[in-house]
Amino acid sequence: MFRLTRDPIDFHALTDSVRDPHCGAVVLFLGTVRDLTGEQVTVFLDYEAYGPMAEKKLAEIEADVRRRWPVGEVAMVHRLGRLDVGDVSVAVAVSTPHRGEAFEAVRFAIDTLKELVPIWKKENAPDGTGEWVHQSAPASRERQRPENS
Amino acid sequence: MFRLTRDPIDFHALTDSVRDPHCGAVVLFLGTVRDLTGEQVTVFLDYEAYGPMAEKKLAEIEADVRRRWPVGEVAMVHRLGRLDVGDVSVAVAVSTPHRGEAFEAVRFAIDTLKELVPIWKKENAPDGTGEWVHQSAPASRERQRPENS
Amino acid sequence: MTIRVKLFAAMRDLTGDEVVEVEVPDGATVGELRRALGAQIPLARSLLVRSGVAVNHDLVENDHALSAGDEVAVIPPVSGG
Amino acid sequence: MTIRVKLFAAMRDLTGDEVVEVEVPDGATVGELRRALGAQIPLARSLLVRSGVAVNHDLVENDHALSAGDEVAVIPPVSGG
Repeated sequence: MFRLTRDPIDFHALTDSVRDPHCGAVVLFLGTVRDLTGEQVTVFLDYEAYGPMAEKKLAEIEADVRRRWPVGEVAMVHRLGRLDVGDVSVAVAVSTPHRGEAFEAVRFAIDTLKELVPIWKKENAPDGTGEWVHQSAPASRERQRPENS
Repeated sequence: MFRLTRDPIDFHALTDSVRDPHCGAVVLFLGTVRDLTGEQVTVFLDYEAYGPMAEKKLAEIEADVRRRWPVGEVAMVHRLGRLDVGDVSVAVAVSTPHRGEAFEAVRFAIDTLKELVPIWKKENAPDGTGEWVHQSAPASRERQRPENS
Repeated sequence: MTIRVKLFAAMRDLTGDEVVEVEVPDGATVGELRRALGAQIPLARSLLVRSGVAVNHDLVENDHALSAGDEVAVIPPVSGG
Repeated sequence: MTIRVKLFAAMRDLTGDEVVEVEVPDGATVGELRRALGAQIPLARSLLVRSGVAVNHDLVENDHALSAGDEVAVIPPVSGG
């Protein structure tokens, strides 16, 4: 299951939705809006997506996860629009028979989502300025300044 | 925070309890009772602990996690007593500034909990027989038969 | 042929438009589209160099040949998550 | 001295008791306690070999010297999680 939404993410329901009697492990990842990105104070973020392409890429990631791990259920939700500090921007939950698989599958899903899904965030500072985040590669992004999650 | 409890684990509250505006990442792990362990059908489990020592070891794991990663919050709860298929036996949640740290910290916490904390489970089969699980080493345990999570 | 190109994030803010129409020869490649777009919107050139181009919801290389009716979008480096 | 040894899981089921009292010389080591326990409860020997011994809530080696009043427990291979 995957979804783009402008509403708050119900990550409790998401966690429940992946539970499965054949699966001994559930892993949930939440990305939340931090008050600081590097030195920059963030007051709120705007997220926008290229919707049809984002949904296609999320479907591909879900299929990839199911191909690579013996997943019971996998669920990914990304929020769009204005988010305040503390809000959940993305949630990924997976159930698998054993715990190693669940950690690997969720890590793969969130890493791939951040790399491939056409979603962009604008960081809005206290002085009223806003800046789209467009680092050119994950590696240089990590070096230049920390991500929000 | 860590706790042993005979009540159902409120993992939603646990997830909320670790959220932190300085932390962009939350990872939650749930271990749940599977209907099958290897070829063996499980109808219910009994968990028992050596309480004071288990709490000491959980405190040591929490301190270790805080020493090794820039954790906002860490929470670990293990349930004791009779658990049915689908019940959550253990929950670990961590928040950190960045996601890699959160995955590593939760993985470390659950792996170390399973290795060091004096808790034992008895698998009860449909024929009424019950067997304490006492594999002698994590390595051979993995080989001999899969764990429940 | 006229290709309607969707723009997002800073690329859209630079141009002020969610869609720009770009005139290219029939059967033009994505590389030719990039050059036409850069000529039409000089301000967008430096971000365009760092951006991908998606045709019908998949990123494609510069030698990909376009057809009238393709859904085309410029994809600046993404920052979801 | 008399050492009260706590038993758990299969070790407790083998003996039927949550605590057994074992008589050892003053200053005896954990290794000596293991031998005394194995002599007292022959059925427990094979699990005892695979178990740890905790003194005051930490696992200790066989050369650890016991004191009267220590809290001692046999720790079979754990299976929490």
